Amino acid sequence: MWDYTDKVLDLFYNPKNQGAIAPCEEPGIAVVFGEVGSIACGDALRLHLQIDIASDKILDARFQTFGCTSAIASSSALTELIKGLTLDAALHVTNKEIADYLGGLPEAKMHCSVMGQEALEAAIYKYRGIEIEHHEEDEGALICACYGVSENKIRRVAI
Amino acid sequence: MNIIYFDNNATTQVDPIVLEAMLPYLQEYYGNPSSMHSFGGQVSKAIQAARSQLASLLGAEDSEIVFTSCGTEGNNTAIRAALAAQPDRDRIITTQVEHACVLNVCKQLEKQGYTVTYLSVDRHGQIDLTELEAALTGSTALVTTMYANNETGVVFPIEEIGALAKSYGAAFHVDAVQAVGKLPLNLKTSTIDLLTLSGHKLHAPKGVGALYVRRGFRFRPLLLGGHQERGRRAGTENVAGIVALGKAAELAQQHFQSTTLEQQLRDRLEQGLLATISDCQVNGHPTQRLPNTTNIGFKYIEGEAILLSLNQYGVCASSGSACTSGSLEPSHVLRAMGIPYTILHGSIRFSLSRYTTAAEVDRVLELMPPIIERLRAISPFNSD
Amino acid sequence: MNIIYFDNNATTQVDPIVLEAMLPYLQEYYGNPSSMHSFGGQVSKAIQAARSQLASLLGAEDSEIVFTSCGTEGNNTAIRAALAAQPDRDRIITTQVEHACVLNVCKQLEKQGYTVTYLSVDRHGQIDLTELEAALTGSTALVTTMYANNETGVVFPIEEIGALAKSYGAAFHVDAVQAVGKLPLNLKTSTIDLLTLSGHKLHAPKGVGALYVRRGFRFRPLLLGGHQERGRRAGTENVAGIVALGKAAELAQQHFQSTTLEQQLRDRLEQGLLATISDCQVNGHPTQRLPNTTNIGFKYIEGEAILLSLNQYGVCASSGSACTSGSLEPSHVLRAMGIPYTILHGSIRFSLSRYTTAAEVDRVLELMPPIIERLRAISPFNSD
Ligand SMILES: Cc1ncc(COP(=O)(O)O)c(C=O)c1O
Ligand SMILES: Cc1ncc(COP(=O)(O)O)c(C=O)c1O
Ligand code: FES
Ligand code: FES
Repeated sequence: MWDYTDKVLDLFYNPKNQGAIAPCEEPGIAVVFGEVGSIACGDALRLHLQIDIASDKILDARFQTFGCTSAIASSSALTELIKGLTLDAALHVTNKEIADYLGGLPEAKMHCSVMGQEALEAAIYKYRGIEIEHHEEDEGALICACYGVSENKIRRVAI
Repeated sequence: MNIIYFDNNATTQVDPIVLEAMLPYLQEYYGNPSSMHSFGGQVSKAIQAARSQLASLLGAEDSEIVFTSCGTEGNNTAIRAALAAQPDRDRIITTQVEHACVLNVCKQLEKQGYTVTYLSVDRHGQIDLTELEAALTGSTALVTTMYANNETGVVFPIEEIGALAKSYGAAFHVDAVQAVGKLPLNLKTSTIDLLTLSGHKLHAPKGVGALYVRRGFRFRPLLLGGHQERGRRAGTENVAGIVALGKAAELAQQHFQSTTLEQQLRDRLEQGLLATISDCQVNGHPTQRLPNTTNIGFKYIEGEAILLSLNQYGVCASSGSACTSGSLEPSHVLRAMGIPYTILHGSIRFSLSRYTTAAEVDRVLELMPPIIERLRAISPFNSD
Repeated sequence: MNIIYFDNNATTQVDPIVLEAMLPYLQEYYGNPSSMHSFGGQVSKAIQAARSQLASLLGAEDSEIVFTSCGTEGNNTAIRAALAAQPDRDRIITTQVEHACVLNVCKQLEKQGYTVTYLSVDRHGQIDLTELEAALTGSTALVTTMYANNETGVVFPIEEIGALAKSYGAAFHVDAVQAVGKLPLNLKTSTIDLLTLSGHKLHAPKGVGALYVRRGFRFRPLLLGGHQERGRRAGTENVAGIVALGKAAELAQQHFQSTTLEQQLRDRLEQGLLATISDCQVNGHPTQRLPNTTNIGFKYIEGEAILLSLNQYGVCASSGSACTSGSLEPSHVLRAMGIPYTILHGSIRFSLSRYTTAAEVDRVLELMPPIIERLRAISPFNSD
């Protein structure tokens, strides 16, 4: 059985910021979402951001997650972490910070926090109109077949 | 918290009568059954009695029973014994939906030069006998299939499989770990050469199992050493475990009708879930299925999240098999059945036992809809 | 009849404290340790706790312990794992006095092309390190020896053996089934790569054992299947047995001084027999010996007859090892020691435990002289 911290379980049972953000007509406010994973992989995260255009700040963040306990808790943790940050600051949030916020994740589940970081990148890059570079999954065994995370990638992101 | 245990295909509760039977062998009767003195001799008699009890459940002869430490040891031993008995044959036929302890041995054997055919299953989890027949050749050493699948409960037509195997002179091994005690067996009139079972699936403790070896079958032990089990399995016997398995076999025979009750409760659970929750389906065969098992896939959500939600209320269920539950891969059984991805990841198994009550079923029927609803509300796919 | 149990090298009584510790895992805590739910998770924690208890007795790390079903499985697994780890080496060194579960594996390996050296022992049952050194070559894959002999209690100088093995890059496996709990071990500072033990020799029940695998040692499991024991031993765990072994290890550590008492009683028995019965001798080393074991040869008579006479009074002793006691061959251990035929057949082993009392020793001292006298009176050789 996975050894989940109380924080993981709490955010799984009572997730904060779950759901979508409705499109906003107000001037100066932008709503955007980023998505990673797919139903075929077994994990997917859609991260919604409401951004104050002038200050570049995240006013609100919400998530929709298809995935395991850690994936749901990580998504919720991410939204808590980035609310109020500027987009540049948010881009510096690492999956390790997400895991730390949760009081740690089982080793085999660390990749579940990577998804959050990637969805955030996807959302911000989309907002900024930047083409996302796809990391080459060169060497490294696939350890999470569900959405193609390689061991290398986990190391790269986690350390 | 009260536990509602719907995970009996993973392991079962030791029947209190079984515990009572084994206890003396953890207390005053601690002798070694191989010893010369009567203190050891009486222990040896207890093992013989357990052998008869188990043989009787299987319709086998006492001398055809070899006690082991678990189903995994039984399967590993049986497969290797069958190959050693026929060194001139180099092909194995099994199915894609076997337990890891058969599949991993087969994979290892492929590295050693054996050719292994993994029979496919249809969307109900059933194999196709014509595919089996096409795969059989004069160099097939062994056909090894389960009797009943641990994840879906799907039951294979073992005697038809065995008849085909025999017609090509191949040995026939059956992994009956999930079937013994739930389905009838009469090995006397069967095509089976080797059959594996495991105590902890039928209300005996973990750490004991047995291998049936048809009389006259050329057997080669996996564990070498002393003369225990007539030289077919060395190592000091798990005496208390063996006595327990014997008693559990006797009880299984007595309780045989209770499987009808189990099936009624299983059906009530299954139909209740299908009726109250949208977008879900049974993974498995509508009729060729163990009486105690239902595997249900819920669209748009993920199995672990369902399990952990149930866990909060003391309800034990599972996804995949227990011993691969640490892995992140979706079930190889459901993938082999071609279950669509939308459902694959959200499939969980409920497995009942003779201890299951209607009240427990109703409690789960009450808990599940809000759990599924909550998780679907979190999921991005629900509304798509 | 009151049993006087002097056959603790065959198997031991389960300590009541051990039984108490394991019972909950035969009752309410019946979950599968691999399950996702916390009902299974708590069982997994109990296994981890037992692992720590055993690791502590051995001076090992928790992750170095692999639970098995018995000493035989441990020895079979260790030997095959060591060979698989070094496919380019094809020589094995062992001794002539190993347990059947080492010797029979070696014999099988000879058929598969391995060259096995069986080191001889002197009349005290001790090996010669120069013979070992002469046998070692760059293609020695494995040196496997016991720590203490089950029949005579003779203790081998394992660290010297290990140092020599290492100097040739060979793996070193120790069958410590008879030693654990009786002799100190600190694997952290040892040359041992693999070490086997069996629960039922140290007051845990039959059906559980463990294999120590040094961290970093390239290991290959014998039983393939699920992910249990971190992929090093597949099969649902004998949970109650493992918990029992953990507790037994903890108790062994606590009772360690009691081996001195055992030795005093053993010496009293040994010296008493030598003093009151003519024409008998100790088979084994005068000092390099387990504290609990004495093997004594009585000229002109036959061991089974002695054992049966003792049995009449509820005294349990043995000749040879328990698991070969069905065979009619005289002990391979005593033959390797060159024990003369006049004594070989009349040798029996008394093995004590922490439960042995002075009164029991005295009772045996009282019973033995008339038994020996009566049998000698029947024997045709007595008068020679
Ligand atoms: C030295 C030695 N090795 C191995 C074994 C085998 O252990 P088990 O009977 O637990 O398989 C025994 C005892 O039977 C033994 O005395
Ligand atoms: C079909 C099947 N075969 C084999 C096994 C292995 O049995 P054990 O866990 O006793 O080794 C299991 C259960 O774990 C099973 O369900
Ligand atoms: S995201 Fe949790 S297992 Fe893949
Ligand atoms: S005469 Fe009885 S064993 Fe040989």
